[in-house]
Amino acid sequence: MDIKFSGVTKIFEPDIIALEDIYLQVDKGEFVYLVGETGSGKTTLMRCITREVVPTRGQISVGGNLLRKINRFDLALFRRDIGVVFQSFLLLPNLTAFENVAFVLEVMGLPPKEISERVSEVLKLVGIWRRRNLYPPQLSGGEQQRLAIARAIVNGPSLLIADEPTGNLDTHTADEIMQLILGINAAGTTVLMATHNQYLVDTYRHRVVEIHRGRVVRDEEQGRYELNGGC
Amino acid sequence: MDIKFSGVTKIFEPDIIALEDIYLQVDKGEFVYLVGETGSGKTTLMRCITREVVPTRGQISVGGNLLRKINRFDLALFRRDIGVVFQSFLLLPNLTAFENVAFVLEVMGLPPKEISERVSEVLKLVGIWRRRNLYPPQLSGGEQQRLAIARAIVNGPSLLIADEPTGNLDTHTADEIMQLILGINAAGTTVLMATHNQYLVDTYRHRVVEIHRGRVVRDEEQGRYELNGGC
Amino acid sequence: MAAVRYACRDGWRLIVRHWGMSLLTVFTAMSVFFIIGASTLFVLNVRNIVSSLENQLTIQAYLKPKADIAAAEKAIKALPYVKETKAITKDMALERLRSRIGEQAKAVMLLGENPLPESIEIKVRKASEVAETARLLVAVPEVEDIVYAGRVAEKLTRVSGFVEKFSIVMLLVAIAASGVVLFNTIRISVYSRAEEIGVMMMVGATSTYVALPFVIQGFILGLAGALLASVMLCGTYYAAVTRLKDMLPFLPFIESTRLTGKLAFMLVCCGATVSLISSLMAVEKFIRKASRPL
Amino acid sequence: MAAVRYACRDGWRLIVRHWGMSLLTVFTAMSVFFIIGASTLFVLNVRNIVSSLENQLTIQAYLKPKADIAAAEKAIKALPYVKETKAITKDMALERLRSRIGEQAKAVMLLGENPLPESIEIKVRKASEVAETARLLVAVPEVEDIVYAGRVAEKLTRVSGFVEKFSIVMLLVAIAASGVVLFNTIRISVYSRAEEIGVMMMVGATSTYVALPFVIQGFILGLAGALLASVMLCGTYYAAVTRLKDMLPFLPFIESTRLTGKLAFMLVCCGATVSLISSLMAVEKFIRKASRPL
Ligand SMILES: Nc1ncnc2c1ncn2[C@@H]1O[C@H](COP(=O)(O)OP(=O)(O)OP(=O)(O)O)[C@@H](O)[C@H]1O
Ligand SMILES: Nc1ncnc2c1ncn2[C@@H]1O[C@H](COP(=O)(O)OP(=O)(O)OP(=O)(O)O)[C@@H](O)[C@H]1O
Ligand SMILES: [Mg+2]
Ligand SMILES: [Mg+2]
Repeated sequence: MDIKFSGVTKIFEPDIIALEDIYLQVDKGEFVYLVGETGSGKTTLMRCITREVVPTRGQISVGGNLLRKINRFDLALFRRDIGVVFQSFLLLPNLTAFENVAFVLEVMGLPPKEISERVSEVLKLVGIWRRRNLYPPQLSGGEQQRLAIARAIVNGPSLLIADEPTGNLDTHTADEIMQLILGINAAGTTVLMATHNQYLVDTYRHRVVEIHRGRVVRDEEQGRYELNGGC
Repeated sequence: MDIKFSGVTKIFEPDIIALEDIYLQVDKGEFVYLVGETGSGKTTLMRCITREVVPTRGQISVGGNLLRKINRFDLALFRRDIGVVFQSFLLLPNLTAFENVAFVLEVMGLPPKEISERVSEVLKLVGIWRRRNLYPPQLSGGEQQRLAIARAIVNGPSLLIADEPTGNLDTHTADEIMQLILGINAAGTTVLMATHNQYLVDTYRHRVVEIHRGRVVRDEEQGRYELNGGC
Repeated sequence: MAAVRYACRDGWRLIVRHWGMSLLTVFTAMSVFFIIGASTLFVLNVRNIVSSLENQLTIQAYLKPKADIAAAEKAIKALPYVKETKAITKDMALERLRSRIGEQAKAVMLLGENPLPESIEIKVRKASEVAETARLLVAVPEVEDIVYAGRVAEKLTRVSGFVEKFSIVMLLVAIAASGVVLFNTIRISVYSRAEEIGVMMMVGATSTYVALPFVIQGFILGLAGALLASVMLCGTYYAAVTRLKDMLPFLPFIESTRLTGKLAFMLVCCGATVSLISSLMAVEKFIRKASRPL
Repeated sequence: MAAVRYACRDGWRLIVRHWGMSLLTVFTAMSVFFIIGASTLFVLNVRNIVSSLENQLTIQAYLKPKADIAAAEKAIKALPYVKETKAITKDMALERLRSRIGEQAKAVMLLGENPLPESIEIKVRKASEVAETARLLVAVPEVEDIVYAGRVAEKLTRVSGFVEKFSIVMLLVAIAASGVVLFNTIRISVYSRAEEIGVMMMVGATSTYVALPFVIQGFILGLAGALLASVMLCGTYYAAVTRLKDMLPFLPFIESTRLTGKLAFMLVCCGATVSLISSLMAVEKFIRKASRPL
């Protein structure tokens, strides 16, 4: 899915300008790093795409649909086609790891057998198959993060939004997960990844969009991590 | 405060061995990095120190007190002398940033004026003074993390436990926060910091304790980050 | 289809996982429905007793000397409201007087001929009909005078009427309270999961899919409460009636199983409806809140 | 000191932040306390009416011919249970007979001399004392015969006794329900903050410090409910009594402001106690859960 921001501004009441006049075009199948110092607006930008946040001004279209025009029911269907790794994971604490991932497929009405197969596969892929019967609060930080990633990719989304997906992972596991995401991207999924992980950005070079105080201040192909801010 | 683990084993029901036969001695005023792959047991070790988790076997003494022997009321007093940055922040969502930090001092019964002064100071120190009136869910990931750090250090604890305190920070801010923690350590506070941040560990060299599958597999002064696992 | 299956599973899971809270909810619903049921039975019994007391309302019509008692009875029977009549001859009247004033009634006999008049006892259906019937009786040629225990009977029925009205007010208050309590309970139960609802909708669940388990949870709890209340009510009612019948054999308590069966059925239906509606209302608010973007 | 100040602030904040839930809780508490108050008033009134009906219980003692009526009255007055006596002369008796059987009583007069006996009307305090008093009266030498409306009066008082008992049962059920409902509400309200409680204790708050705001919250809500219920109850009660007095002037309703004042006071105390206890119980469980290490 392609993403297009035209003049998007988001002001949180009363006067916090989280995004300011953002123009951004991400093509289908692209891989984009979103970097920027903390509080610069990366998460807010991503939440605009899932319509968790509606812009104060400007328009966003995703996969050709104007987000402003989408109705409540279609929004649910739309979200099924996007995988999101939330910065704070947002797992369901009353479901086991397995059930958390299965939930996404149950919502889509898949038959139990298929659900079980696909969930098992993806849990093994991210390496928490052994922990499948624990509840999120019983998992370590890194395990929760990997569970969140598993949930985001289980239904083969056309767009993957990953907000700081390696913040709780050791360097080795982070590398593995990065390979996984790159693989998904190679298979055609558009990926938007916000990260503070300098090593990953500098190692797996892709397009880098830098946000500074709510504005896009840098947008380069095969970019590096360094944060220049406004300069 | 000094910490002493003697033969600590923690088995989560039914058969997850999170910690196995840990012997560890941390002296007063020391700075210790806790490293290890995700799920190795770093958080569990820290939760033993705050008595959030009681070991299945073995003994822990902190500041000369055997944790097993401490009663409910003394535990509250004991915890006031420890600052903890939780991996998942554990902020109070119904209190503003300011109130979250002030809560720690209110619990101790400090006069409002002193509370207000000390909270203001520490919020400026971690750089979220401008966001003091927002509620945690309105803060960005990095801002929440800095708020958690502010809360941990506001009452000048004798022991600071920081679980992955830079996971949501950009490299520059992470560096600033690291300086802050080092400053606190220099002033005499014992610091135990679990981290996956290779850059920090390798730059600010201190004692490194590596955990692998619940066991201490490395313990060196001025260590580096690299994870060798059992080898 | 699959969605409904998952919803049932999740609804059941919500109940089991928070069994303490579930038990309390069921108990609360049970108390409220029990109060409703008990009030209803009380009202029905009061009504029954009142109507049986009303059955005992009689008017005494004294006939003119030498009047044809049979003809008079026939004329009176033809009047509206009159339910039953009973002719009382001179001898019967004397007998009654004797039982009322004791042996001194013999004095009356000294007259040689019995001076007491013949009379007809008339039963009507309702206290409100007594006065009207009396007016009509005056017009009957054979009747010389009428006497009826108007005041006492009216007093009695009015007391009962007051009790009945009061009970109906209590019943209405109980029903209103039941709705509020269930709504409240279910809403707070959803409340503690407001965040989860948000997460579910973020990963593509439709509002219906999210709401269904909560609605099913509320429905099951309310239904269970109503069922338990019905069982308890039938049990205690029969026990109470059996004892009361011994104590107050002259009071006509309702004993029909048809009635209690109907009441139990009504309670269960009422429980199902109230819990369904309150669950829906309770969860709807949070769905709307969770799906509102920032 | 400071802790109490903070607790009050936080308790109040809990209420304000979740005002919708707070309103519902207050409303629930109000309904329950209203039912309790209404049941109490109902019982008190029934009791009052019963005792006034019992006041009307009379025994008729017919005296022997030529007996000294004054001496008889004095002897009877000396008996236990007797509350009031009234001497009825021959003339008064005839007057009564006339009003009872109409003009035909004139026939009795044909005798020349009034054949009716003198009698004394005796009032006792309670229905249960009637039979015993009658037994004692037989022993009085001047008394020839006694007549009393035993059955009817007993019937009446027994119906009232039944109503009273039933209402007391309802009252007990309502009190139990109130405790459960408040406990439930407050517990679920704490429930949604179980995690917060854990966090607070992790940063060094004592259990008391954590519990206090919740207890204050519950206390304020319960108290508010009880206060509102008291106000509503007094209002509706006076309105109802004013109307009922018109309708049923012969029934002695309780109108004393002292009584309703006392009842309101009791309700508020009850509300405070119940809410305090249930808040404590509700929060205590979560404190224990939160402070239990893994
Ligand atoms: N609901 C909200 N109400 C008010 N302010 C908000 C809200 N959400 C975000 N903000 C503010 O908007 C700014 C941007 O937040 P955002 O979460 O997008 O930052 P970020 O780039 O993701 O930072 P990080 O790297 O720390 O996650 C922050 O300063 C934050 O405080
Ligand atoms: N309450 C619990 N019940 C069961 N298993 C648990 C519980 N808490 C932790 N574990 C398990 O114990 C192991 C160690 O967890 P811990 O959180 O200590 O890891 P960690 O070193 O902090 O990892 P990370 O770097 O990902 O935070 C994990 O595999 C986790 O699943
Ligand atoms: Mg962010
Ligand atoms: Mg951890």
